[in-house]
Amino acid sequence: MADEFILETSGLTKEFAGFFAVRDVALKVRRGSIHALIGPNGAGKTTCFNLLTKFLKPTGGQIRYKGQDITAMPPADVARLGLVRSFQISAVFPHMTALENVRVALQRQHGSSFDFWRSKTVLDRFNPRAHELLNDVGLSEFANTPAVEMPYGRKRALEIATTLALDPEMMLLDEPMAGMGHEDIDKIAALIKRISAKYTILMVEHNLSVVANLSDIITVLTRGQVLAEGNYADLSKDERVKEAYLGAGHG
Amino acid sequence: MQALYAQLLVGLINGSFYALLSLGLAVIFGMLNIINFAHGALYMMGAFVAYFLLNLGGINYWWALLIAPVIVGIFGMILERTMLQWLAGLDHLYGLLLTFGIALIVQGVFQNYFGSSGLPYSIPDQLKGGVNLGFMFLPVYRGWVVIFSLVVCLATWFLIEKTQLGAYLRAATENPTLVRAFGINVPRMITLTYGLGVGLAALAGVLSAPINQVRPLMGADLIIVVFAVVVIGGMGSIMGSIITGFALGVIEGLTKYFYPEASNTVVFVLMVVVLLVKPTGLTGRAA
Amino acid sequence: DDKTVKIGVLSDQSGLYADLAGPGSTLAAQMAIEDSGLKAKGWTIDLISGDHQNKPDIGTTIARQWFDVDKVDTIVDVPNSGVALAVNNVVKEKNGVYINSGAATSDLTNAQCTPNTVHWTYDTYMLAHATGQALVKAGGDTWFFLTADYAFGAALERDTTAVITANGGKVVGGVKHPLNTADFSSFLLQAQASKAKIIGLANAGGDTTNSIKQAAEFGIVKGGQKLAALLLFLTDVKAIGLETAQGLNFTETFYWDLNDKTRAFSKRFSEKMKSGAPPTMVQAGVYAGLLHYFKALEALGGNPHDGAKVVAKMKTIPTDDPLFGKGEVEANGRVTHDAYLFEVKKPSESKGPWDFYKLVGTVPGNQAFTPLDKSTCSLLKK
Amino acid sequence: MAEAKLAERPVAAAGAEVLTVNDLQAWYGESHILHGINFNVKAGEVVTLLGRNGAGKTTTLKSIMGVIGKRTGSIRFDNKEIIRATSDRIARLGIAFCPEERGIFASLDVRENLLLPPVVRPGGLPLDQIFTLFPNLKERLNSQGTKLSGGEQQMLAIARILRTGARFLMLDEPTEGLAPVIIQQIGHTIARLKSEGFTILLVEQNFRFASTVADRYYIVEHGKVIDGFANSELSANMDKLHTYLGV
Amino acid sequence: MSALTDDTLPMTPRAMRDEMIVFAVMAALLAVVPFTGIYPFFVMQALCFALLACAFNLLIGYGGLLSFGHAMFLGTAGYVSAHALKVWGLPPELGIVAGTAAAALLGLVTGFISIRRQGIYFSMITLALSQLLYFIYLQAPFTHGEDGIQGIPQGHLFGIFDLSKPTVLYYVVLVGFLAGFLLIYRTINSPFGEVLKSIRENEPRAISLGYKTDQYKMLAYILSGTLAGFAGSLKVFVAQNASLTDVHWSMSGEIVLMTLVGGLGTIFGPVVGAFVIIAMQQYLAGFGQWVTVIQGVIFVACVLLFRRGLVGELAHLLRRSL
Ligand SMILES: Nc1ncnc2c1ncn2[C@@H]1O[C@H](COP(=O)(O)OP(=O)(O)OP(=O)(O)O)[C@@H](O)[C@H]1O
Ligand SMILES: Nc1ncnc2c1ncn2[C@@H]1O[C@H](COP(=O)(O)OP(=O)(O)OP(=O)(O)O)[C@@H](O)[C@H]1O
Ligand SMILES: [Mg+2]
Ligand SMILES: [Mg+2]
Repeated sequence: MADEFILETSGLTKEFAGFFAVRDVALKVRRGSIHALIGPNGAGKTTCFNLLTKFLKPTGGQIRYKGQDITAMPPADVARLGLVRSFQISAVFPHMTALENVRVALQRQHGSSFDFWRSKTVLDRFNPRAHELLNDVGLSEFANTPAVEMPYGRKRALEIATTLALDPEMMLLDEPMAGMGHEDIDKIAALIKRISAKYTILMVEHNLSVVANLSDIITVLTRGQVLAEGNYADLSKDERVKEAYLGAGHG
Repeated sequence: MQALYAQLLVGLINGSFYALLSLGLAVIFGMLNIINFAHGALYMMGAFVAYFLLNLGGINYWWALLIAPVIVGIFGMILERTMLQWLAGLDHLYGLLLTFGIALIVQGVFQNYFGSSGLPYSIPDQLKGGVNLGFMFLPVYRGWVVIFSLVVCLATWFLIEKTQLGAYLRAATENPTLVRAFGINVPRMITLTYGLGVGLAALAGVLSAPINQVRPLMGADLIIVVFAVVVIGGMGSIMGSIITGFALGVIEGLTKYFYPEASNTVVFVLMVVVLLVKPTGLTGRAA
Repeated sequence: DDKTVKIGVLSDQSGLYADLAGPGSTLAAQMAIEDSGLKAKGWTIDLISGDHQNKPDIGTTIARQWFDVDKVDTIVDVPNSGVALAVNNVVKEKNGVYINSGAATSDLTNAQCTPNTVHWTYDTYMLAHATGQALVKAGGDTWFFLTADYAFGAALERDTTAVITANGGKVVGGVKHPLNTADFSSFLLQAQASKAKIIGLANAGGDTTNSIKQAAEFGIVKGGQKLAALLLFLTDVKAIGLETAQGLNFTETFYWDLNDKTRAFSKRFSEKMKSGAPPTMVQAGVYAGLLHYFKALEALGGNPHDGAKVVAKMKTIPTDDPLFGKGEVEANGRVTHDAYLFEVKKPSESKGPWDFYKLVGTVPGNQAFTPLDKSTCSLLKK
Repeated sequence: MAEAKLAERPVAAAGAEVLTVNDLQAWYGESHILHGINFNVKAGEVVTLLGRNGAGKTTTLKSIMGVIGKRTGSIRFDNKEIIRATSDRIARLGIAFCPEERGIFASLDVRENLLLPPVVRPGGLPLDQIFTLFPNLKERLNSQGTKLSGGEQQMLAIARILRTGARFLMLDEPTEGLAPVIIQQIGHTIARLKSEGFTILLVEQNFRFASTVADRYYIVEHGKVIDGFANSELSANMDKLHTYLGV
Repeated sequence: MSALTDDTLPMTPRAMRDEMIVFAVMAALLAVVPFTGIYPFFVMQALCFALLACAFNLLIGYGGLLSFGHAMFLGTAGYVSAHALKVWGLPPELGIVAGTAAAALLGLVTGFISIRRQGIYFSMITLALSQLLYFIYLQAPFTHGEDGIQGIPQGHLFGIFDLSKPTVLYYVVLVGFLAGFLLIYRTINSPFGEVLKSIRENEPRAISLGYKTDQYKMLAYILSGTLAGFAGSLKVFVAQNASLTDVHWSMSGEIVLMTLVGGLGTIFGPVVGAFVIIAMQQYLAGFGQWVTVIQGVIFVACVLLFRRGLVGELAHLLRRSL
């Protein structure tokens, strides 16, 4: 591949009525890496995600994805280019089974599905792949359970499986571990590690051990601006990062 | 030009009915998340109660202004306690259908007992006659309607937007369970709120009794327009519905002058236009 | 011969017209059956009633079912022009008899006339002519119209305008208002500004009552202008109250207090009404229409169950009944009888709960209704 | 100043049980979630409920707060039975609850959110102290409640119940989504509240955090309390914890 | 629309086999109606409304969009078909096509305006649009205002079937209804239907998966409008008139009522609901003034006591999807 950065922003800015949630952020995500975005609460991480996935319109700046300027592209198109996000609050289709949840995503992969005259049995061809994905995230036993009835951690896993079904090139994960028990955290962390072989991952996470173990590179945001960038070992020695984010007990 | 002033003023008068009615709807929608289709029927009840008070109890207009909203408000609270209460947390659709059913029942019963052409109610003596403003003859009663409803609207707005009680109400709309867990008796508050919204409708009914025929269907004809006002103003927005109410009266008045055939339609045209430009109404929050 | 008859009273039992037709029409029909004396002569006459809810499709379904399943011979009343016209087609298709008393549309005896239809009581043409002519002759020669913006209102305005100009009067302006307007102040201000002597209300029902009520509020009548309601019923006047309605001019073809015969009938009628109300002209029309129908049946010596045949018979016998007096059923189905211009009494003049009208003038039947040479009914072009 | 006021208030004698839960069962609609929860909290203690996702910790807190439709058994607070009480009455008795999903109100701005819970008795934290604890909030006071970042919302949710003067706080995963600095601050806050005589019932996934503040632990599994021990016995119980929670 | 899905929709996975059996029973029952002495016009009318309610249900029950203006499709198609048959003298099949096409076009135009609005705003904008149309039809010369278009010729379908014969007309309407019903059924159970369902469940998530949800909702809206129009065109042959009642907002309310009584988001609910409501209108007619009160009571009872609707409650009891 020609360019080593899959996603680049320059001067990315978002202003809410005079308040700069994100200000002049230049972010470069290397293809195939796990890139973590950390920072104190309200630093602008989620806003950044929203800008990258077009759920918010930037006030200024540029976003380039695979060399293409996507600053003005609608959200569904961005997803079609292979840039897919997960939500901070788990997002599933509650009254559909886990299998159906994943299948809807697989279906999107294979065309536009405006065919209201065909039977949905044509979707059965996606079942093997859907089971495979559920298996990957450890949800095989839940295949026929409606998503509402699943425990929280499993919903997160399901959401990741659904995202993977799109076969994205790049995934944005917003606090994938929030609210999870230790077991689940380990599982999901292992999963992320595993899939990172194929995909580029940008994630926001407050769980430091996860950040430390998983990420290749970390960008620290504070007050909407980039404070520092580097690997965990370096950053945890950085006084500014300690003060703004890590607090006394670390490093 | 003079004629235009007259039309503007007349529009404002109508606007005050829209404002009062849509205010009640907005309060109920905002706080209970119920699209109160029974609003028109309750407005009608207000007018009828005023009629009964006068003709059966010999109680005059001024007392009716006070008593009728209370009586209808209590009726509303009974409705809330016995029926609407069970819809908390359900889709809007159910509240809409239930209140639609209630409206049918109330209107049907009134029609059975009082026929469809209605009953007369005359203007209180103190407000009879009119003043010549030069550009028009303004019946005193109409002037009173505008001023009185303006005062009521602003008082209601203040209560809901500027007091702690209002904050409770707004919070309870979103998450009644949590507000209750903070120590507030939410069910009682909601009942009272419904009573308030209904009382506003009844008040509008009393105000209109001397102007319009007191008929069982007087509210049914109006309710759709008032819905439009609430939607244009932004569902649940108090100030939005007050301003839109008055503004719409004026716009409608002007239409009646320039293109009368369209005067019933203009509201809907406006609504479509507003929603195209501002998907949640002029001041609304997301549905 | 077959001496069984089945009659269906199809009316608005719960809506806008329930007071002026509705249950009272059913009562009028019952009384007509009793008063015809046919039962004593060995006839069996059944009566059913239905509620068309002012919806044409409900009206036609009921009508069709009555003919197909219940074997009804005759449908009477049917207020609401839309429903009336829809039912008109069904009756023709099923070759029944249709005695309409409740609907205003002149189309029933013009463009849409059928050999099965008899239109009793009133129509828009008559209302316009009687009122317009009388008022212009009385000096009301400049007019301003408040017209309900749909076919009915337009027809009234058009017909009245024709009469006004024919009699030397002038229409100085008008405004079309949408159906079911709650507030008329805008329009009334315009009417006031026009300085016309007469403000013609070419509307109906709640629109009429509200415009009258608000006209009083804006001091229109006090200011010297006169209101002429082109369609107003007894029940409307009751609803507005004399205080407000006094001085109002309009036309009806029946009033309970016209003469001894009408009073006698009305007394019997109101005793049986739940509300104690005397009959309206629509209810009276149901009664009179049925009486005439029974006469035709009797003349035929039995029920042929052939609507066209019965109606043809009805057209050959002159009408004469205690409520509408003498008249005839014309070839197009139009029944002609006298029409009366009334004025609403002052509260001080009223002696009883329903004592509302002063008779101002009478228009003879042959002048009040569409002359045959102007009727567009296809039955006439032979 | 606030301290002075606090000191005047009669604090339940340390060691007395303020909350006693006995055979608590609870249902969501048809599904039976709690199958007999037993535990107690003594005045001035910080007690933490631990357990896997879906074990029933949140449901336990909600049952105490009275916001679960169907519940049976016994919950005694300050020697009053509250299993049948409505949640507004329970709150008035002096229990405050900070829910897992935060429950910030979108139609209220931050200030209104903060001032929303009525003061149930004197002695709550004054606003200036709250702002020292959570400086972000002061800055965003006029923002719409739900426009705050995830973590800011969490701060707001905790802050608003500190104002009410309730002496018994139930915090459901208060550290979720918070930056390490803030978590440390919350730890300090809890310690301070405790020193001022507040009693706290905590639900935590973040065991590391819990271990810095808790006096005692209970382990919840499948809707039952299956074990409990004091902080002092922690090291002896690490193995068990590992099997229970995978820590 | 979350609470809607929580409370009313069957959670069990659909069992297509059950549904096909019920469908076969329904079709068979309807096919023997002319031999039972049941008044066919009543059934025909109910069938038209049943199709209308099914079309409406496609939008709300499966797309989560509550249209409060569906009468506009019914009425528009009715007027256009009636005009085509009576004034232009088109044969029945072309009359139906004209009416249905007009409804489709209307769906396209109004959908373009309304589809981006959410929740209650969608309902209200559809209501506003249908009110606009109502006023237009009240005044347009070709609709004949409140008189409506009367005496519409029924003619011969494809030049063969004499529609003025009640039995022939009955089977034509029945075939039309069944065809429409099957199309809706297929749509629900198509790949498109799956996407629709996911949008109803969680729209932001569907967007993030790369679905242009507006386009799916639009297609569902147009389909629903077109089928509602088809029902309106069929109805013209049954009632032989086209009138303002069909475009009035209270008709839109009635459609909602039918669907609700039968069971929102159930396959057969709208059919049952339509039959119940039409039967009520017919048989309650004898109660005179109390009709509206009784209707109101039914509304209230429905919402308070059996919110899932008749079929919905039954399905819930049997733990089946129906
Ligand atoms: N729509 C909005 N309007 C106004 N302010 C907003 C809006 N969205 C976010 N903000 C503000 O922007 C800042 C950044 O928010 P953001 O959600 O991006 O933070 P974050 O880094 O994700 O924090 P956390 O770790 O707590 O989730 C916050 O102070 C928040 O209050
Ligand atoms: N509203 C609900 N309806 C039905 N079941 C529910 C509901 N809320 C929770 N549950 C179920 O109740 C069980 C206990 O849930 P609870 O929220 O109490 O767990 P928890 O211990 O707090 O877990 P977590 O650590 O994930 O917050 C879970 O199996 C969950 O799926
Ligand atoms: Mg965030
Ligand atoms: Mg929990």
